[in-house]
Amino acid sequence: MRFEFNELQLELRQVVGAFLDGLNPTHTLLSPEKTDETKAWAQAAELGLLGLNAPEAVGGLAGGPVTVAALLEVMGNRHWSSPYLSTVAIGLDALSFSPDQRWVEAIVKGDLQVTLAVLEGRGSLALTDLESTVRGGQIFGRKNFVLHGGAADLFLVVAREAGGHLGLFAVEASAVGLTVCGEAAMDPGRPLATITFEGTPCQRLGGGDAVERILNRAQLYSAAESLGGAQACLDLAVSYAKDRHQFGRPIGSFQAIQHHCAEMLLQVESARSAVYAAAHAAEHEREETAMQIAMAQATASEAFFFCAGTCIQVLGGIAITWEHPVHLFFKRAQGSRTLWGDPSFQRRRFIALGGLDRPLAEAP
Amino acid sequence: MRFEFNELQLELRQVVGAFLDGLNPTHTLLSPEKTDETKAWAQAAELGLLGLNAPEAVGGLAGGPVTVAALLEVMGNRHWSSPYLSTVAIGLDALSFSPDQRWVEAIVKGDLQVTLAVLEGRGSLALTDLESTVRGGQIFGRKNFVLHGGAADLFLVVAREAGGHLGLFAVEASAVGLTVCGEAAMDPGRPLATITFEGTPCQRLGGGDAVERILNRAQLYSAAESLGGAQACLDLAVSYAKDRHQFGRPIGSFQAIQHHCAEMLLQVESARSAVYAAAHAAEHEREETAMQIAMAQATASEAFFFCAGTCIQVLGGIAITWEHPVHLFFKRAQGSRTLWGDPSFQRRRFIALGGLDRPLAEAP
Amino acid sequence: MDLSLQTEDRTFQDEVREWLEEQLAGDWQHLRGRGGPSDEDALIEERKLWEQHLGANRWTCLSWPQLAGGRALSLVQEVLFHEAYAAAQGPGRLGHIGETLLGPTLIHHGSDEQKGRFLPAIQQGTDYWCQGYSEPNAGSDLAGVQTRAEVRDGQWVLTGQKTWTSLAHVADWCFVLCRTELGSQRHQGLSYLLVPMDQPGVTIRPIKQITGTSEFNEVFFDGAVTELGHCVGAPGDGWAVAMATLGFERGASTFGQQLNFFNELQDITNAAKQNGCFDDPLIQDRLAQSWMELRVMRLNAWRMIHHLQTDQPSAVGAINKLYWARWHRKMGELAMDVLGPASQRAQTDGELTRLQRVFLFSRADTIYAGSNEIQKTLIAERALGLPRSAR
Amino acid sequence: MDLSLQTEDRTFQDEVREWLEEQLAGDWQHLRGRGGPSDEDALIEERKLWEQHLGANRWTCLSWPQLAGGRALSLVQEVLFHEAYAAAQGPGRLGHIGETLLGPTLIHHGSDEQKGRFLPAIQQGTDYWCQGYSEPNAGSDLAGVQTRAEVRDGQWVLTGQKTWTSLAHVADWCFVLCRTELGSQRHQGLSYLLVPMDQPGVTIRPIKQITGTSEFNEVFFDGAVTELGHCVGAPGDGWAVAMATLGFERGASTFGQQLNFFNELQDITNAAKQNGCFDDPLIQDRLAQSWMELRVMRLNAWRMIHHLQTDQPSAVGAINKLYWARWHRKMGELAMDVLGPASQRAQTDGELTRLQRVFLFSRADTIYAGSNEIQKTLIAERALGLPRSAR
Repeated sequence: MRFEFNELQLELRQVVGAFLDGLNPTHTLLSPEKTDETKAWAQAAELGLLGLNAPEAVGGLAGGPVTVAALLEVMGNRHWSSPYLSTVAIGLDALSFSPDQRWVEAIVKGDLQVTLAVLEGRGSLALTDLESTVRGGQIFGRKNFVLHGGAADLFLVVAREAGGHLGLFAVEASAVGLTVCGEAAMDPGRPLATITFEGTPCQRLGGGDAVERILNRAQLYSAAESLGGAQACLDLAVSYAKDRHQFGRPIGSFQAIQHHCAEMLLQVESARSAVYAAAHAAEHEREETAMQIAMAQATASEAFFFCAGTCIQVLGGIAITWEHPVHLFFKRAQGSRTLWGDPSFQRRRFIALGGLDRPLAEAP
Repeated sequence: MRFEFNELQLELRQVVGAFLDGLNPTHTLLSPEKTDETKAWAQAAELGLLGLNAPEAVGGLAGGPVTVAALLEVMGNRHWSSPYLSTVAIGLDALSFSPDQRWVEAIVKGDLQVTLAVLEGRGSLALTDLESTVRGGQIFGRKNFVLHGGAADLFLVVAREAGGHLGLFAVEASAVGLTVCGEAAMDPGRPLATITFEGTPCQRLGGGDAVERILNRAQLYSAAESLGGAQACLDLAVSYAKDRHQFGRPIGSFQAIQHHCAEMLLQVESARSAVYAAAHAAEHEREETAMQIAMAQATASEAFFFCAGTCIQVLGGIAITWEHPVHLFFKRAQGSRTLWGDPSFQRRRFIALGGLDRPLAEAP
Repeated sequence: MDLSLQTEDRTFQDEVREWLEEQLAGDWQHLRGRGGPSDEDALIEERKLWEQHLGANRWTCLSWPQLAGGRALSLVQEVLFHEAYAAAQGPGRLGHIGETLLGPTLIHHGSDEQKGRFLPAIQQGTDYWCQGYSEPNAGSDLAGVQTRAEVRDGQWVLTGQKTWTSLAHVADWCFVLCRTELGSQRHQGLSYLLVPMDQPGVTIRPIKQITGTSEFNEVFFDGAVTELGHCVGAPGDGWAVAMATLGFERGASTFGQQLNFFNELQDITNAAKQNGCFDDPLIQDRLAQSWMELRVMRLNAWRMIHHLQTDQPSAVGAINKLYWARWHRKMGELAMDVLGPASQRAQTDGELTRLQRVFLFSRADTIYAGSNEIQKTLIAERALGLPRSAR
Repeated sequence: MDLSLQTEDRTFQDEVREWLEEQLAGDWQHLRGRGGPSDEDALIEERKLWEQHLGANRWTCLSWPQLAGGRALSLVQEVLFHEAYAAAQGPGRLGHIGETLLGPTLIHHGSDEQKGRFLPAIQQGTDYWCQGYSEPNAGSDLAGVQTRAEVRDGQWVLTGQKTWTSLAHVADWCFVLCRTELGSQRHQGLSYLLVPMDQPGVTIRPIKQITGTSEFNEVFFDGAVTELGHCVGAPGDGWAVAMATLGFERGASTFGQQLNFFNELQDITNAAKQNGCFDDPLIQDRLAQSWMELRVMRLNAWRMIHHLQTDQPSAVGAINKLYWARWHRKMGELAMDVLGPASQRAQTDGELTRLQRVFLFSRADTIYAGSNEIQKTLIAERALGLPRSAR
C-alpha cells in the first residue's frame, strides 16, 4: 500500500515544475497576457511533455492516469493556462481510438491543439439535453463553453448518432460548415468559444463508452489541476501569514488566521486523497472508477474554491488588487468548479453511481 | 417606528421572569423532573398569566400576538416546560371561535390544559397527507407527535371535513373512542403522545382559515420561545468564557471563543428582529404575516439550535454532563426545529408565500 | 411595538420621493443609475453639479445641526431620504465622505475657523473629500501608520503613502492621519491634518482591482503641504479625532445599500427562472435563504436606528457590518452557481458583467472597513464584554 | 502509486477474518456487537475473559516488539486487524488503553522492573488500565493539573481529582499525571505515577452524560498510595512522559471507528429511504456529502498510515481528529433531520435510541482529546509552521 508516486513520476513533476517556473523567471506566468504561450507550447513539446500518454511507438511516454494526474496537479499549482488537459491528457486518449495516427503524431510534436466541445444550452454535464446530431458523417449543432475554442485545431465533439445514442467525433477546425465565435471569459487564461456545426464533416472515434471514458478522465484531470491550485493558495496564505505583521505580531499568530489556514490544509489534504485514489482507480480500470472521480471532482473543486477564497481573506486588501496573483487562482477555481460538473452535480452522480450502497472496507 | 415593548408588556415580562426564577430558587426549573408543574400552573393562574390573551370579560388581559410572543420569549429563556403555548397562547385563541365559553373560563382558572393534535404520519406540517376525517360530528384518525398529549384535557384537532377541506375541532380527552398512548421524548420536558380517534365526538371551531391562523400563531410563538432559548445559551457561553481560565487566561480572550460568541450574538439579534417583526405583523393582521412568520421560525429555530450547540462547544466537557442545564436547551432546540416546520420547510413556505416577489422597502 | 412610520415621516417621505422624481428628469434624467459600484468614474463633473443642486435645495447634510448648515433631521428621516434616493436611482454620491465623516468631525472637534472654512463648501457640494487612513503596513492595525508630517517654514509638510483611498481622484481635500512626533509609537503622536489634493507633492495612483476596474487609489505624499491651522484637534491628538470620525457613520446609508442588494438578488432570481435552474430545489433553498437574510438585514437595520434614536447600546448595530459583508459575498457565489458555466462568459467587449463584478468585488466586502475577523473580535469585546484578546 | 494490499497482508487479513469468525461463535457468539458506545458496561467479566482469550492466541499488542510480548506487526496489518475486528462485530475492547497508551510508554520510558511487572499482564488481558490526565481545571490546558503526590513512609501518597476517565470502574490501574514538587508551575514538577485502583483512597464516580448514560468517570484520590518504584521516568519528568504517551496512538483504531460510522450512516440512509425523505433533494445532497466525506476520511487514514510507515511527516495525519469529529457531529444532525419529528421519540422504555445517543454524544467528539479549536491551532503551528499563538 503505497500512496506515493514512482520515481519517474516524481522526476516528471520536477521537470514540469522547473519548466513552468522557468518560463518566466518573475512568475508572470501568473499573468497570462504576459506569457508567450506559443513558445511555451513548443518548449513543452521539446521536453516530451506533449507525448506524456502517447504510445511509445510515436515517441510518447505511455503514461497512465496516475502519471497524467500527477503532472496536471503541478500545472494547476503553477497556474498554467495552456490547453494541455484537452490536447494531451484527453486528446491523446480519445484519438487512440482513431485508426489514423496523424493527429496523435501532430499533438506530440506540438503542431496540433485539441479541445472538447461537449456542453450545450446552459452547460449541464448530464448531457440529457444534447441536441447535436451526426447524420451521414456530418455534424449539426451548437456547442457552448468550449475552452480555448478560438485557438483549437481539432474539436472532440459529443453528439447523437442514429437512435439517439451518444458518440464521440473528431472535427478539424478548418472543416467546412464550422463557425467559431470566441468569447472573453472571467478567467483571462481560459477564453471560451461557441462552435456551430452546419453539416461539418467529422470522424467517429467511439460510442457511449468512449464519451463516458473521456468525460470521466477530463473530470479527473480537472480535479488534479484544482488540487494543485488549492495547494498554491494554501502556500500563499501561510507564507503571507508568517511575514505580514499587524499589531506588532505576525498575523499567523492570531487564532483567526491560524484556523483559516488549518481549514485550508484539511481541504487540500482531503482533495489529495480523493484525487490520488481516483487516479489509481482509473489506472487500474476499477469498476468504481467513475464514483471515485465524482468524489475527487467534488472534493478538489470545492477545496480549490475554498482555499482561493480563504487565501484572499487571509491576505486582505492586497488580494483584491490585479497585481497580486491570487485573483487568477480564484477565477480559475470558480471556472473549474462550474465547467466540469459542480459539487452538487457530482453528489447526484455519486449517488447514481452507487456511492451510498458500496461497502467501505474495500481496498482504497 | 418603535421596536420596543410597551410598559405593560415590559412589566409582564418581569413578572413572568421573576415567577419562573422563583419557582425554584436554585434554578432546578431547568431539570423538569424536579419541578412541581401542577403547583407552578396554579401559580401562573393566580398571577393572571393563563388569561393573557383571553377577553377581558372572562378576566383576561386581552393581549395580542406581540404580548403573547413577548412572554413566550421569557418562558423559552427560562426553559419552562409547561403546555403554556398550546393551552393559553393557542388554546384561548382557537376557543374564541367556540360559542361555548366554558373552556375559555376553565383555561383562565388553570383547570384545563389544551394541546394541538395536528401532525400525522412522518409529521410534515404541510398537511397535504392528512387523513383524519370528521363525519357526522365524529372524528376518525390518528395523530402523532402530540406535545404533552398524555396530560391534556382538550385536543385541538385538525381534520378533513366533507369535501376534503381542513377544519379545526375541539375534542375532550375524556370523550369516547379516544385512546392516548404516551411516549417518552429526547427532551425530558416535552413528552409526546399518539392519539387515536375512532368515532370520537368533536366540536367544530372553524374551517381552513382557522387552521391556518392557529398553525401560523403556533409557529410564531415557538419562534419566540426559541429566541429566548438562544439568548439563554449565548448568556451561558459568555458568562462561562469570562470566568473559565485555561492557559492562565480567561478563555473568552481567545479569538476562537470570541468569534464563537460573536456568531451567536449575530444569530440571536437576527432572530429577535425576525420574531418581533412577525409578531407585529400578526398583531396588525398584515397581509404578509404568514411570510414573516416563516422567516421568524426559520431564523429563530436555527439560531436556537446554533447557539445551543455552540454553547456546548464553548463550555467544553462540562456541557456534556447531565448536571449542566445546557443539554436541556440543546434538546429543546432540536425539538422546536423539527416539530414546527424545520428551516428548509420554512424556506419552501417562504417562497410559496411570495418571499421572492415582494418589494423590500415596505415598512418593516 | 409600533413599526409603522409616524405621520410626519410619511409626509417627509412623500416630499423626498416627489422632489427626486421631478428633478431626476429632463436634464438630469441621464444621471439615473450612474456612478454605482464599478461605474464610479462616470460623469464626474455632471454629478458634482447635481450635488450642488441637491445642496442648493438643502438635500445634503440632512442630519447636521442647523447652525452648521444642516436641517437637524431625525435619523429616521435620513433613512427615508437614503431609501428614496436609491429607489429613484439617484446617481452615486461623491460628497458623502465630507458629509458623513469629515463634517461631523469638524462639528465636534473643529475650530470655528475650520467650521467656517469647510462646512459650507461640503453642504453646497463645492468641496469633495477623501479619507487618508490606511497604509500598506497599517490595514487592520491603523495605529501602525507611518506617514509623517512636520512643521517647516510655518506649514505642515507630509511624506508617506496612503492606500485604499476611495474617490481620491475626484477629491479636493483629504483628511490624513499621520505621525507628527518623531519616534512616537502606536496611538501616540498622531495628528489629523486636512490636506489639499491639488498640489505637486500629492500623487494619486488608481489601484487596478480583481475586477479590472478601479475603485480605490494609492495616495503618495512627497513634501505635500498644508496650513498650520489645518490640524483638527491638538497636534498629537489625531488618534482620538480619527476614531471619532469612524463613530459618526450613523448607518442611514445602509438602507440605500440594501436596495442595491435587493436589485442584485432580483437579477439573480430572474436569471434562475430564465435559465431553468430555479427548478433545482437546492438553488431554491439557497435563494430563499438569501432573500430571508436580506429581509432580516433590513429589520436589523431598523432596530439599530431605533436604538440610536433612543440612545440605547445596540448589539444589533454591532453585527451590521459582519452580517451584510458575509451575506453579500455568499450572494455573489450564489449568482455564479445560478448562472452555471455561463458565469464564465464576460461581455462581448471583454469587460466583466455586473454579476461577475459583484461576485469578485464582494470578496473585498469582508476585508475593508474592518475584516470579518476584526468585526467578530469587536463584537465579542464591545457588545458582549469579553476580555480583550492577546494582541 | 500502489493502493492494493501486498500478498502477505492479504494472507494476514484472511487469517484474522477466519479466526474471528470461528471464535466469535458458540460460547462467545453473544458478545458480538456488545460493549460499543453507550453499551460500555455490558458483560464486563465475559469481555475480560474474551480479551484473555485474544491474548493467549497472541491477538493483542500486535505492534509491540517481540521482546515485550508483542508480534512487531506492521501498521498495515494492525489496521487490517482493527477493520476485521470491527467487521466481525468483536466486542468493545477494555484493554486498549493499556495496549496502545501505557504499554508503548513503558517500552520506551519504563524501567526493566516496570516492564516485567506490567507488560505481560496487559498482553494477557489480566491488567486493565485507565488514564488519569484531565482535571476539572485542566481540560484543554493539561499543564494546569493540580493533583498532588508526595512521598510519605516510603510510598507515594496522592490527593486530588481526575475527570473524564474512561473505564475507570473496570480498570485495575491508572497512570496519573500529578504534581510532585510543591509550588511548581505548569510543565515543571510533574510526575507520571502508576496507581492501583482497588484501594480505600480511590473513589470512582460515574459522570451522567447528556445521553443519560455514563462513559466517563470522576476519580478522586484521597490519600491513595502506590509504590515508590511506580513512577515512570524520573520524578519531575512527568510532562515529557505524558506527552510521549499521547504520541503513541498510531491511528490504527481509526479504521475500526470508521466502520462504526459506516454502520451509523447506513442506518440513517435506510431510515431516509423508509420514511420517504430520501426523495427530498436537499436530504439526498447532504447524505451524498456525508458518504463522500466518510470515504475521504478513510483514504486520508490510509495516507496517514503510509506516511507513518515511511517515517514522513504527515499533514494528513494532523487533520484526522478534526475531520472525523466534525464529520460525526454533522452526521448526528443529519440523522435528526432525516427522522424529522420522529427524532424526538425515545424508546418505549424511555431510553434514548441509538441515533439520538449518537446525535447527542457526537457533541463531545469535537471537545475531548483536543477540541476543534485546539486541533486547528495544533495544525497551524505544527503542520503548517505558523508562529505560536499568544497564550
